[in-house]
Amino acid sequence: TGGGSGNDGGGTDSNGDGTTTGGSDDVTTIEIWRWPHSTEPSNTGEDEIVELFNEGPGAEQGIHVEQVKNPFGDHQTKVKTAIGSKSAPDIAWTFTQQYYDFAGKDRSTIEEEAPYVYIDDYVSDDWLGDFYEKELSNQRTKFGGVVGAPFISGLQPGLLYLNVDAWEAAGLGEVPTDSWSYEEYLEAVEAIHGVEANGSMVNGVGIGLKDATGSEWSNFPGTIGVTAGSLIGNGYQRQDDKYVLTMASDPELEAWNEMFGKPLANGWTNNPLSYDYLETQEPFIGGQIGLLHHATFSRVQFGQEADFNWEIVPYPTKGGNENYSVFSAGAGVLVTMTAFKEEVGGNPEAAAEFIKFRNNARNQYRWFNTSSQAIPNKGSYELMNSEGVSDFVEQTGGKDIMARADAAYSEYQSVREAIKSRYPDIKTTSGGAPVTDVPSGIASGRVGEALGGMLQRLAQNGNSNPQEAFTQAEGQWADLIVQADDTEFAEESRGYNKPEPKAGPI
Amino acid sequence: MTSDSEQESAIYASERSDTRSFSLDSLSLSQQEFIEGWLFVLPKIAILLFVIGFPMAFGIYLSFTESTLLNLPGEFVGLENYQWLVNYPVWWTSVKNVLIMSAVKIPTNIFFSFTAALLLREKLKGSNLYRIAFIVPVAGPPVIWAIVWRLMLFSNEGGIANAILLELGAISQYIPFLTNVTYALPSVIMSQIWSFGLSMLIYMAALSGLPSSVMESASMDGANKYQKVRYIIWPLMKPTTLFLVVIQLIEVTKVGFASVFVMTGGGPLNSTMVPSFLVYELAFRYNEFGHASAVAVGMFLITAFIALVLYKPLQSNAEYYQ
Amino acid sequence: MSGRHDTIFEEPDTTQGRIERLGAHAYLFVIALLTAGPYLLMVSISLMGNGWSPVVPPKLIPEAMSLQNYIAVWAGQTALLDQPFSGFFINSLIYAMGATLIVLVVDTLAGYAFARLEFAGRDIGFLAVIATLMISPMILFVPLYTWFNQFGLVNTRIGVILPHTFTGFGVFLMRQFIKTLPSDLEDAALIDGCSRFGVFWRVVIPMMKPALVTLGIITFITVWNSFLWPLVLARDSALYNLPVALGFFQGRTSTLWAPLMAATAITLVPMVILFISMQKYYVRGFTIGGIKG
Amino acid sequence: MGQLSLEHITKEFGDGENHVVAVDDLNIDIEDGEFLILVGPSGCGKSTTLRMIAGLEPPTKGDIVLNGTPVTQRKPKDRNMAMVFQSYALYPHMTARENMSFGLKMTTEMPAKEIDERVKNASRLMGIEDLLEKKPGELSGGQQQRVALGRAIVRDPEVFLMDEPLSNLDAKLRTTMRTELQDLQQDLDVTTIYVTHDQTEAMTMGDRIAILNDGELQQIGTPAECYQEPANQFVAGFIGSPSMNFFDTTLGDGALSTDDFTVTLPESVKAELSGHDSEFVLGIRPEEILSGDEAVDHPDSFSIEVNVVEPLGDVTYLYTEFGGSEVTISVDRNTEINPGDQVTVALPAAEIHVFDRDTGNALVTQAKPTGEEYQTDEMTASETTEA
Amino acid sequence: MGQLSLEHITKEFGDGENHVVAVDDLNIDIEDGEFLILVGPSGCGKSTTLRMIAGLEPPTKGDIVLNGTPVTQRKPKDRNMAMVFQSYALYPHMTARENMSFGLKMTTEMPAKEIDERVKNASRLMGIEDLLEKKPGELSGGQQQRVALGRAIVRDPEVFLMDEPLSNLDAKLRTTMRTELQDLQQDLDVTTIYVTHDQTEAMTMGDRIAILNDGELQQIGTPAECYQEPANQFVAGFIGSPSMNFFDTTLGDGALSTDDFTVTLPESVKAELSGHDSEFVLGIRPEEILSGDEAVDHPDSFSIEVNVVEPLGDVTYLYTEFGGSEVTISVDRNTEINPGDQVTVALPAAEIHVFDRDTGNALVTQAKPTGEEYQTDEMTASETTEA
Ligand SMILES: Nc1ncnc2c1ncn2[C@@H]1O[C@H](COP(=O)(O)OP(=O)(O)OP(=O)(O)O)[C@@H](O)[C@H]1O
Ligand SMILES: Nc1ncnc2c1ncn2[C@@H]1O[C@H](COP(=O)(O)OP(=O)(O)OP(=O)(O)O)[C@@H](O)[C@H]1O
Ligand SMILES: [Mg+2]
Ligand SMILES: [Mg+2]
Repeated sequence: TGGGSGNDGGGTDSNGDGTTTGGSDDVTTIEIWRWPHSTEPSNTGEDEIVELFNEGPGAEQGIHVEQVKNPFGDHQTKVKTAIGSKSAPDIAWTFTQQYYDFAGKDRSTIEEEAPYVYIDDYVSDDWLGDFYEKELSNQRTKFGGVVGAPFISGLQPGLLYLNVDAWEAAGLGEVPTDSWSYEEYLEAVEAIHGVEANGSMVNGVGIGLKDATGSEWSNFPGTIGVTAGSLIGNGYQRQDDKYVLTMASDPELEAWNEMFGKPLANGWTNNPLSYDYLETQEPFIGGQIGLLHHATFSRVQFGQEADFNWEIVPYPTKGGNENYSVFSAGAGVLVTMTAFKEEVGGNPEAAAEFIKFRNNARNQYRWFNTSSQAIPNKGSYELMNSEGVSDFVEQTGGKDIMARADAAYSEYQSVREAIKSRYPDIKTTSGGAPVTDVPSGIASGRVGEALGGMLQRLAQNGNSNPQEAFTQAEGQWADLIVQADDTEFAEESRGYNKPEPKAGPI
Repeated sequence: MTSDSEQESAIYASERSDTRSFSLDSLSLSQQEFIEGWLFVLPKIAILLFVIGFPMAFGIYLSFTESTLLNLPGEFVGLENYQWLVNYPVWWTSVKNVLIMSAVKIPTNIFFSFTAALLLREKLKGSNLYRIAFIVPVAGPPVIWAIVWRLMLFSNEGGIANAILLELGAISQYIPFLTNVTYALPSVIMSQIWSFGLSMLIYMAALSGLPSSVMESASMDGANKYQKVRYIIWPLMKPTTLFLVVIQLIEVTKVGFASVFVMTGGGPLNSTMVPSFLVYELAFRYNEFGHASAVAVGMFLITAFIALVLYKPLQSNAEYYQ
Repeated sequence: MSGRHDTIFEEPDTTQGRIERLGAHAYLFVIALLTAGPYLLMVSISLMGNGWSPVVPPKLIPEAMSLQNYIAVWAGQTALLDQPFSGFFINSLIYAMGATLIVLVVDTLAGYAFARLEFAGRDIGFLAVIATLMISPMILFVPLYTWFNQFGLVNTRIGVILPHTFTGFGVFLMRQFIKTLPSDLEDAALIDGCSRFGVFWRVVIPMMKPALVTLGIITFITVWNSFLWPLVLARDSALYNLPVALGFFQGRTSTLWAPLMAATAITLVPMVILFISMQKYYVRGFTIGGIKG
Repeated sequence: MGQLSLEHITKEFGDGENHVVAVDDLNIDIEDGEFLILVGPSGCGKSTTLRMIAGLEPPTKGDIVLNGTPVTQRKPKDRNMAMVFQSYALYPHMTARENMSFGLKMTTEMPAKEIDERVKNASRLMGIEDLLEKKPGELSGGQQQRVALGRAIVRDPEVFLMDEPLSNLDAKLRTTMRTELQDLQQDLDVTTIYVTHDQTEAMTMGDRIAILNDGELQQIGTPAECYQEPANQFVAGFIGSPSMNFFDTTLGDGALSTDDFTVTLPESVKAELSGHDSEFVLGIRPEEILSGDEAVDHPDSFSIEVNVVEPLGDVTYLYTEFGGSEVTISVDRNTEINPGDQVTVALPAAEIHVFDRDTGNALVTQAKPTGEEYQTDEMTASETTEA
Repeated sequence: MGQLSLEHITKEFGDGENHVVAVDDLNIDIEDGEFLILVGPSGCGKSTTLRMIAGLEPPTKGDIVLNGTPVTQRKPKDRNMAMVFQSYALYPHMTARENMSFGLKMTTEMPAKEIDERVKNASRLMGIEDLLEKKPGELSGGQQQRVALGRAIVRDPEVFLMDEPLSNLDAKLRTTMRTELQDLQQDLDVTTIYVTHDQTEAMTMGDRIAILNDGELQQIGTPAECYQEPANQFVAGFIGSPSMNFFDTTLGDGALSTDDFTVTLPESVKAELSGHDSEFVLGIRPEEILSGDEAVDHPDSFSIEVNVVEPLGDVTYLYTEFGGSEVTISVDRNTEINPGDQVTVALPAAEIHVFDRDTGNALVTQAKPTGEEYQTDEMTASETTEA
């Protein structure tokens, strides 16, 4: 038997690092650390795949997988403690950028320093080929390779949740089905604010801004800029390797003001600092939010728990230009399965075996049927189309979302070209992807502090003088880039509207 | 001492040791006591050294290094982290917040616990229910206290407290208790001042030790209720009060962690940051272990300083209790 | 002797006395509402349907009471947690009892020596033990984890228990208590032929029952309520204690309030009962340790 | 002005199983300026009585009358009495000065200057002027006692109540304080009720002694009366140290006798005892037993063996056993007797006390001490209540 | 067999400011079977001495020699001594029987049966056979004391050490236990060292008394010696109750005198005092001061005013002041003197003690008590050490 599998839960193997090679028939036990899904049957689906592996390929290769579940809020603490003391699990669910500051570093440096391995060393190109290019190229631009196997889509295809009952109570008429304009959006937000629906008082739009340091907030201001014509977000890396910050610019600011700034200034929001981004789900489920910018996975939970009619509506955009809606809006964060290096206690070989299994097209598809979550795997999408989906997915509208995700992913190529045409000095990866990531990872938890602080300040003071706030925050960020050893900052991009934003249709 | 008797005692000693497998009898009495003493404290010292000796030394060492999650310990940088600390505004915010917390929490805690103990001493009907009500918050983990109060103040539009206040007509508009830089710290503190149950019990114990003849003397001397409390009971409770102040000064930092961790995450805008949470954040959010260690050492020094400063008056006031 | 002038209020059968008592009740009631009110709410919510969420206005009183949350939590049938809560309960018990046992043995031994024996290095040793009271655990996480890992103590019950046993509180308490005991008995036992340990075991320990209960209760409650050490040292959720397991109800995207409240009640109620029934001992810990220094 | 009467004072505590009658229908009149000593065994109700007088404890029944006015329902502060506690009950957080002035500050509007003056006077009287700025913790037992007295004096009360005020002091200090207290009371001439269970204090300090037992008054009278004419066996045994020796005797042939000895009774005593059963308790104080040369000539003399000899320096006690009792004999300090010696003793009829065996009431007492002479005094029946 | 010697025993505690010499170069030889009493004021080192003998405290210097063998470095259990504590120190969780057998079980291989036998004997001796199954909490003070003694006896030690064993008992019980203890010690004939600060115990119980002050031995001798021939003023003041009266006097004209009185000295005394300064301390015991009729005829008589009269029943004390000192006079119990009376007194030269004013050493003592007669005894210089 494997070390630890004979234990009645009273502690695993004597190495304590979760990995044992030995036992009479040479079984390697590996640990995967995850947090529980808040909806069912996702957890069951997860367990099933692990079981399948243990019985099938695992048994053949002498690998046994054990799952360890951590409360979500404590997961990161635990993983970091384990990494810091060189006894990391073999695999963990992570937001990769939270564990290592990759900014400005090339692959060989990262390979040497980061706690996790490049999964592309362990899998075939073929296997990787099943994933949507965007998720991979995203990683490639940051890390120079793929460090985590994506399994929940990081692309949030412009999802805006609508409390239909509140909409109707506000007498707003038809629910929008096509892209709509900022003006219409703001009118709706104002109209919804304060109506009563289903016994709840409703706020116009939900916005979660708690926690100045959360790394989510480094994405938050930059990602909605797309809806106003900025295709870059916070900034990019130039061909001369210097970083350019574009956050403090007209399109970004405009998008911010329309989506959140004005509602904040007018009090058409819920209490923004009460929640972080993820927590805004709760008041939406409670029926207290009319419109909510949120991620694809929320849908499943809303479907299971909300007691009112809700729908997903298209994103409002500048002038109602539907093109803008397809790309990212909302703070999408990619969840990956990360395999840890032997130096910090992992067993990447065995881990990779499991990851290959868990995240191949077939099993992603299998899991999709139990979770109804958008997944970044186009092979799976093909299976969905060819083999159909489960009743659960049908009920929760997972297939539609997947279709939207697929569409968004497939438009990625054209967006890429548009970016390159707008910013001729932008650096591109060998695969031709423009590098639109600026350092916002770990040591720059401080970036989160700067941007989160800015957002909190704006929420606190009713969005007063956002331009200055954006400019100042960008300046702080720039300073961090300057101070960091590995990165250089393009000083000429410091300040508002520098460089000149060049907006326009794709 | 004659050589004869020396011999005799040596013989005596060897006789005794013959009958036992091991004997300390050849040592002098104080040598024996030395060995016995260390044998007695050995298990504790061993646990202490084993469990935290190394980690503690390592932690202190980290504060002199530039360490990150993946680089433990990192390069030795001398006092750089402390220099950084002194110039780090969030650290000072956190220190200021702890001071404010103490400045509010401790007097209110003393006030509530003292008055409650005084009133419960009057053997009112239902005293036991009150007592249970006051004890509940301190019996369980601080985490629970924080969760429960977060629910009161926080989730949902302004929290249950708001809903109730609104319902009662006490307010006309939601108060953003935990989400406004003005209200957040007061709210966090407010949620904590109800955990005075242990202090109350300690006051009750002290009050029951109050010599009744002194109280009776005061009666004979013609002191009225207020005067008895003001001039007799309260001054006599001084050692207890001081003791409680010290306990809480040390405790504030710990309880502060749970509240801040659960309720505000230090925000908004660091307005509720406390040193213990700052350590956590630096280490586990920013991965800055060197900085985190410096903060931890700073915290240790502050706590030790407080304890040292207050130890003397505490001890010298113990005399009332003889 | 306690006559009526020991207390402050007038006799209850006078008008004045009645007014005084009424005022006291009013005051105490309001504070009681603020200390225990949130907990009553907690219990109330735990008895509602598992979909309770903080809507506006919030539902505070259950329409139909049900124990379903307790049953679901206890059996491990909630979305975020598929492990039975009974397991965490048992873990909490094991940690609390294990740590209590170690602390009682080790701290009593050390407390005795620090109180009674004269040996070189005693004062330094005592100071070192006391200094542990001021350590913040946060910074010890990683070093301690690393260190324990080398001995295979991570993710073991003993590993979770150990960090709860280094604190100097118990030693201090025991030392202070022993100092209040007459040393004559120990002298008598020495003359009667006991070894030092014999004295400790046969004479000191039997006299220390109240102090042992006190230290036992305080340790038990502290360890039961402990959050950070079990969180870090138990890698496997099968080894979590109750406070850590509470985290499971706060998921990535939402909090399961009703089950969380039920779980909270399960964690809290035993301690409240223990605390209330043992408060005399509990409080004595602080009075011996603190005031009669 | 401090004429105090206790009228049928009764105090009961608890109910059911715990019911205790601490004080049982007590009647005492105390003159203005009188120094009354309250004695009795532990738990007999001394403190309770005092506390009722002070107003610290309401009586279950009866009235306390001060200068003709009932004060039973008054609060302690309105009775104008001061109390000195066994534990001193000084306020530990106040200096001696503050302790002494506290009562005046609380009850009067007296200007600070006058209070100061009074404190100064009282402290001069008590010889504690140098200690005024010290806190009780810094004072010795005797000094604390003085401050406690000073605190009582300063208020210039009508009645002093003192509950074993000296019992926490060591023997030497006690002796000193005893005389000081007496002097003080004589100087101030304030009615004083003084609880003690110390023999010496009881015998020497007061004008009268009231002896309580089980909440009931046994006797009240001057120390000499109580010593010489105890009203009953309880008082006889309680007052005097070493205690009176008691023997169970039978009356016959005009004599009280045990197996070991006979006491031939004078006529007057015989008359007194007639009409009772023939069983009596005979009592005689250790110093009244004749021994050695004095005894040889006595017609009722007999011989005993001495068990223990205790030369105390100024007096020597012999311990022996006869007549079925352990007996103490007090002899001259220069007597040369050793343990085991045979000694001739006699119980002079003139010095004996006789008690009813059932009720314990005194039938024969010794109204006047008669020294060494063998002469018969007149018997005085005790004047007071019975047990 | 329990011949014990203390050889230059010294004990120091603490350093720096806290440094205390608790016992200072003490030399005492105690005979086998002797009953030695250790007295002295509080803190003089009595307990420390006892504890060093028991082995509970190592001496700083010096040796403890038992039957010729130094035992200084032996553990308490290896010294074959038994100790009885002021607090009894009974193990509260064991029955009386277990308390008594504990020592035997710990130190010997004795079979249970024999232990039982011994316990039975000891308890018979102490009269506590019925109490053997009770725990200390269920026993009265006197019973506990007996068990504590029983526990000591049962071990059949060579030396008994007793540290104020009776001080927690009430006065009556103390008297009883005192005699019992004496009897017991005589029966067992075991070397006993007994610490007390009770005058009566000191005077009556032992063969010899050793008086300590400030850690130094003041005098060692029989009770009578110490009473009559105190080696110095300290001993004179310490032994005897009430204390000896002292006066600062000047020698002149063959008499010691103060402003108030003169004591004409016999030749022998004069001779003794010659060669010293003219300042002396004169001491006289309360019972040796002549008063009333006895004094009138005395050539050195003078008159005083009595401040306080304390009739204790068996004896009466007068308190007064003359010669610059507060003075106690012991008079017959039947004396009729009232406070304020003028009384004639005299200090008979035959009864006086004279001390060097600087060293306090005795120059003239009273080797033999002489009762009431005016005759001059020979002066005996004290035999022992000086303070
Ligand atoms: N508050 C009370 N409640 C119940 N019983 C009481 C109370 N106070 C006194 N008693 C009882 O009343 C009786 C008399 O007590 P009190 O204190 O007056 O005795 P005392 O003569 O002062 O004794 P001591 O000499 O020991 O001080 C005792 O039996 C005591 O137990
Ligand atoms: N363990 C100790 N540490 C420091 N000083 C001590 C210690 N034990 C005794 N002493 C000091 O030694 C001196 C003698 O103390 P000891 O107890 O022998 O006196 P004692 O004669 O027994 O007094 P008492 O009559 O009060 O019992 C005192 O000054 C005391 O304070
Ligand atoms: Mg009393
Ligand atoms: Mg002593």
